[in-house]
Amino acid sequence: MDGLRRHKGMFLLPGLLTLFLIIIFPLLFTIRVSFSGWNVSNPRMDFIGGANYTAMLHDSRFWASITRLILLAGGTVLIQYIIGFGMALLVWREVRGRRFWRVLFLVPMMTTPVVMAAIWQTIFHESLGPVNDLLGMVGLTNVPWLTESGPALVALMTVEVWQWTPFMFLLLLAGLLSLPREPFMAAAIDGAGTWRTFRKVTFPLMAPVSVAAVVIRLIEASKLSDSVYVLTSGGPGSSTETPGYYLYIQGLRDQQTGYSGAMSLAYLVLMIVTLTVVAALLTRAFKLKGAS
Amino acid sequence: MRSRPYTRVVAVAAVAALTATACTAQSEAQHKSKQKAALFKPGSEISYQKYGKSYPATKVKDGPGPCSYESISRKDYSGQTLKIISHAVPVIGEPTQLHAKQFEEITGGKVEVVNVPFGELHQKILTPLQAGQPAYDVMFYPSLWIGDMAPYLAPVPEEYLNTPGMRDVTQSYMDVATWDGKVVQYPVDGDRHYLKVRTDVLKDPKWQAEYKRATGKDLKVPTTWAEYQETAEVFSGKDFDGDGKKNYGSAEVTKRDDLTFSAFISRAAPYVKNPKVKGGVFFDAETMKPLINTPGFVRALEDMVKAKSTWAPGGANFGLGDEIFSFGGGQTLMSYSWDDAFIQAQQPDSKIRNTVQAAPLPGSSEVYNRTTKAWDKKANQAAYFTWGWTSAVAKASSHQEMAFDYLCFFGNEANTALDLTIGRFGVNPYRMSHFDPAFWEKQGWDKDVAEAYVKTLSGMEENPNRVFDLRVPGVNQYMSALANGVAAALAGQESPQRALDGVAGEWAEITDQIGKDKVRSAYRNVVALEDKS
Amino acid sequence: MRSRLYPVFKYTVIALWACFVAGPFLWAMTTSFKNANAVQGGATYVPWVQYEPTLTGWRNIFGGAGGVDVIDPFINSAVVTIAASAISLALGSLAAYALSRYRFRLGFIKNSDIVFFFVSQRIMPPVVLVIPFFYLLQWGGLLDTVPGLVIVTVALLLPIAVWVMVDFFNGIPREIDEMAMLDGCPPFQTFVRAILPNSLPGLTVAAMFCAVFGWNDFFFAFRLTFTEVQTLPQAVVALNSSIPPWWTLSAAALFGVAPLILLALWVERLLSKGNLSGAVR
Amino acid sequence: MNLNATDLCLTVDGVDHLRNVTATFRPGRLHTVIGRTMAGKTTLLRALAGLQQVDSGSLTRAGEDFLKTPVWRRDTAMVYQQFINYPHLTVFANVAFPLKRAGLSRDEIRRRVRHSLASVGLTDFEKRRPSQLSGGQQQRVAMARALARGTGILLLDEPLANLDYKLREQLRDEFKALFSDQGDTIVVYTTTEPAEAMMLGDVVLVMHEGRIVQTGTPQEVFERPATTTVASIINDPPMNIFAGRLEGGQVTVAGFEATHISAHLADLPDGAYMFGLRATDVSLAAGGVEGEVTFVEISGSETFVHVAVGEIPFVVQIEGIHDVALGDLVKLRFRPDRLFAFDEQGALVRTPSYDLASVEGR
Repeated sequence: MDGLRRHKGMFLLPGLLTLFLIIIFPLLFTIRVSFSGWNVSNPRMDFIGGANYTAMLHDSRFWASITRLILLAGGTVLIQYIIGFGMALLVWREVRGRRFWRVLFLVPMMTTPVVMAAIWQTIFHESLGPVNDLLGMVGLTNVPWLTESGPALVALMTVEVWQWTPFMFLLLLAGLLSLPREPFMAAAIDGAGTWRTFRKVTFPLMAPVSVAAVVIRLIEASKLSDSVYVLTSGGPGSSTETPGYYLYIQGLRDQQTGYSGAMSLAYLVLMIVTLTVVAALLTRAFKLKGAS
Repeated sequence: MRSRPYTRVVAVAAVAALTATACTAQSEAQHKSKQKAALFKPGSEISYQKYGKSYPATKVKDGPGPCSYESISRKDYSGQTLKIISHAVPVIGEPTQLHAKQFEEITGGKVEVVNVPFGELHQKILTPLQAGQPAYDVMFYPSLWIGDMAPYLAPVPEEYLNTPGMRDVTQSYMDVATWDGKVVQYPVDGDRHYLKVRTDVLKDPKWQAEYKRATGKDLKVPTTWAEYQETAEVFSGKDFDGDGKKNYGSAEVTKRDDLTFSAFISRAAPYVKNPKVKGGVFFDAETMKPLINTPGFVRALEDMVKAKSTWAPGGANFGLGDEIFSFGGGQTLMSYSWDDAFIQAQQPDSKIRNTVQAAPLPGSSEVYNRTTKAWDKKANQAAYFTWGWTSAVAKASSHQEMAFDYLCFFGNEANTALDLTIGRFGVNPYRMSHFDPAFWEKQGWDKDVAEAYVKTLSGMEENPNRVFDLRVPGVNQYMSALANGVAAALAGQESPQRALDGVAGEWAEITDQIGKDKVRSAYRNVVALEDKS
Repeated sequence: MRSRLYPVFKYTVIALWACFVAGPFLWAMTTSFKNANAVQGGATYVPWVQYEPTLTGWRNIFGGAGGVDVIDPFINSAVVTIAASAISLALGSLAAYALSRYRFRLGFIKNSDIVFFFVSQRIMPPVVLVIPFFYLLQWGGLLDTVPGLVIVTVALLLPIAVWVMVDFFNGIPREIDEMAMLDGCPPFQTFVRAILPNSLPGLTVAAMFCAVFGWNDFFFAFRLTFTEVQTLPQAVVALNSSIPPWWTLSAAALFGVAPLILLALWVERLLSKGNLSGAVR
Repeated sequence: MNLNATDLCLTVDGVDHLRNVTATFRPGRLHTVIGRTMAGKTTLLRALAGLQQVDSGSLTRAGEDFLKTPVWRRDTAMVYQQFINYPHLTVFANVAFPLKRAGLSRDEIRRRVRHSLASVGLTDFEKRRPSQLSGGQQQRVAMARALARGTGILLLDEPLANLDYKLREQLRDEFKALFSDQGDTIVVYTTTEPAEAMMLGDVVLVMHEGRIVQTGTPQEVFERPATTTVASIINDPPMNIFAGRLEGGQVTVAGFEATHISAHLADLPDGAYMFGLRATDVSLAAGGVEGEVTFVEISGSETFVHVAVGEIPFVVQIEGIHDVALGDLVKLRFRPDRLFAFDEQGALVRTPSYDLASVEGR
């Protein structure tokens, strides 16, 4: 196809340029604004040098939120992957009501995160919600879901797992359904059991899908903020703040545009580097697993 | 869905920008009303019933004056569109929509309303104003934002200031609406924090005896925060309403990014507002040194941390709505915040109707004196005029007549009378005529409940020791910093003193960032109101 | 090999997960028929038995005075989602096709870097973009308009479309392109006549992701519109007041989810027919 | 309207795919390109089609610079090894696809498609999708599509390689008939199978490591393989090649002492040579050179016995099925009159006089 150089631009450029044009202004704007003292009462593009960046280095809330995000995103994505893969395997073959389960398991990802978070807030409501009520019925005490940092993190992760496991489920189920049959027959002839078949055949074959699904989920999970916003407002104290939510507080609610610009850029660079490294590591890890 | 000719939009934007800078050009760009026949006879009976079953059957008489149904229905606004931003439904958002619908019906104009959650309202209003984008004609927002909004607001014209309804607004709420000597906000709501208690428990001999046993004191409505704490502790964890579920002592707004800062100021007011000391509560109005970490505020925060033990499950993450559900649903003995919870508890279908009582916020047995740096050992009471909802018209609006007519219609005597009775509307007494127990009795309130309510509210108007919100530019930043500090202390991450020291540091930074003189001149206006008495 | 308990185990796990997935919907369903009193008394589940159901919540979302009208926002959401998804799919599949079939090299930039450029747009926290977008759209006079919102939404969806379609096109043998060209199709016709018709499963998955992310975008729609273009999530969030009417909120949430459940049905059908093979890799 | 390739060169990542390929393809002729896997056959076809750019060289047709002609205007049809059809179209639409692009009338399209499908025996399959057909049927659809257009150039890239043996033979026979109808079309057909190349080709081009090493009629190539490489490529099983010496009309093969006398080699000068002997010209006998059986293949009615004589591997093709076991010691008998002689560089020096009938009979 190398003979068609003249045409390749025709395909790529409309999309690339569109995205570039839409994105370039915000990016330049953010870079420029990060060197300004633009805030709510002084919305001007003045120049204050690197003051915002210096302030950011000393902003322990920001750095704490990044550490927290790594745990939250890593943890939820791992849980989503395990459950998503498990469910995909269970409804992959030979199960009654297969179509019903599949549709049901897809639905949460179709819902609006902010809206569902509001519903979850009522579910975790410590005195009026059903979770504590049901726990009470089986004789357990009230859990301070949204008022203590441990349970609040669990609540957040629950919401994230609920919302996005279907995404994993979809990608992994589609992956499973497109697997060739031959290796399974071979494994069956070899007399491999369920677990061995999974470990030696299914899992290695699913490695590419798995890497893609995990990476894309990590990207999305890194923006985690809607559910924080609605459920805990980052509380108690600042113990459930994520960078996304902290940026929102600084940049939009308090309109510290300049400062949030600096943080955004730092965050963006950090995320791109982290995710690239993670993606590379995952690819290698899965390849090794697949080869063994 | 309409697609606009963009050139026109740009042109309109340019015109708007011009009008914003050159006020002389303003009158030419303004759209005016035409006259038509009235749709109402003077003094007609007004009721919301036709808008649905969720409205009470109450009927009131249309009042006189230019804002009445009768007068407004003479105006013809057909072909004009008014754009309004308001708070989320129902608090203030629902009356905004309801009156918009009525206004459309009687003037033929079109009114578009968007409703926005509290946390988003500030930037959603301010961003277009700052960008010179004529997004909204009318804005409903918390009155304490006046410092940020004032530069973009159209002063209320003389003819609206002279309506009977406006003249009846209490002095405090006119003060709150005034900036640099001009009335720039249109009062539609009067707000203050006060105490709510369950009288069925307080008057129950069994509980009185129990309280006596526990504390050796008589059970009564607490008048100091120390008593409040004592009472709350005794009743927390007991099933005082006999429904088989545990009850708790106190419900407070504690969710960090909700309205926690107001709850905290309520608790601090009697400790920090010394009638003998003038010149500012939050700052020293001369030096602009933050006072937020002075012993009075620290004491209040210590109280609040102590109070945690008396909160219902989840009480440390209560937004205003949770507080209202908790008290209004009968879960807690006491609560303090805006009228909403009280009115909610007094709704016709409420389980605790007429078993609640309003009382002034608790006071203190001593008050800090920042000039002598010592506690003055004397009982102190301070009225905290917490921010309430207000409304304003954008200077850049080209529909100012329609906008002010809408607001004057919104707040006409008939509408206000009906709105006051609907708890979820969040419209609370702000005119002298609202302080009439007879009106509330007509709504089915018991006489003593109505009287205590009116006395509590009007008493605040008479209290000379008053605290107002920090109505300066950047108020959200200050309050956000304060809420962070309070939340950190409540979560046990920091001691109250350390937390407030941190807040003081942030406040100083914020002041520097915004400009000391700008903040000072704004804060002096607030201090003038407080010290006037 | 498999123990007799395996089916019991299997259906137990499936049922447990199903309960978890369906729980919030069931809760929202029952809450949507409550009123303030039914909510304030603590958690209840069964109408008539535990509380007296009312239709207030549902009435409120269909023009009842105590709520917000969801019909106009629904239409707005649909228009923006469909337009933005269509544009993203068109531009995205063109670009993805180029990245799958041709080799690009510009200095150190290779195909994989261009793909990464697209995907990396999803790493950007929305907060970074929204303020500049405000000024960008203001400059173009596009604030509070459908085209403005569509442009912004395209920026969100295009990366997804490219990501899904690159993988999908990689799974279609190049020989099909070559054959089409030999059969007399210039490159663009080749794409339209030979490749696109074979990409329906991929397009479906991409369309689904676009629709889901477009339909559920609250952040940008909220901040870049004033009154004219209210989308459904905005309408629902407008109910998140300081006194949240749980019942109306629940009804609105269920209403907003409904059209996307149809989408889930459609996707499942494609899945069952095995048409998604190679759609996601 | 010849298609002339001159000095086509292509190197990708340090590997030479085409090295100075020069060839003339003539209308109405069927050119078979034979070579081992990776010899550059497919690359050559793709270069002719325009699907592969070359580094240097020229390609012209009727004075036109073909390298500058885009693929879609090259008037070329191609059939792939992997049964490529449009998966989304029915058999009918598949065949009609290029015709529609060419702008033919609907009636004409229908006529041609029907004709073409009939010629490959798929008349009743019009409405099926390719995925509902067997491999052989799918390849017939691809053939029908390529033929229906009546292009000036028809390229077939090992079209039978992925089919089973039976089908391959059947289709090969059908192709012979189909191609004979093609009038002025230039047909280029690549294969690894000598029999296919011999049977179908008007012209045989032998490729090795990116080069065309010999061009000629099947008979020429078969009888006079220019090099040892060609000799091994165009014979199946490959010709046995071994080094030896010729002294006074006597052949001495290194590794084992054996002396043969062969008349047709008698006048060659003495020296070191490479010798070639087809597998059919070696047989198992009671006496002769002894070797050890390393491998036995039974193919249809023939048996291939691989025998190692010292270090030298031999393949022996014998009629019928023979019971030879691995590790058996057998004795080989060579037919000295069938020896090919090549010089030490592998270039052909002398061929045996061959009876052509025995070639075609295979």
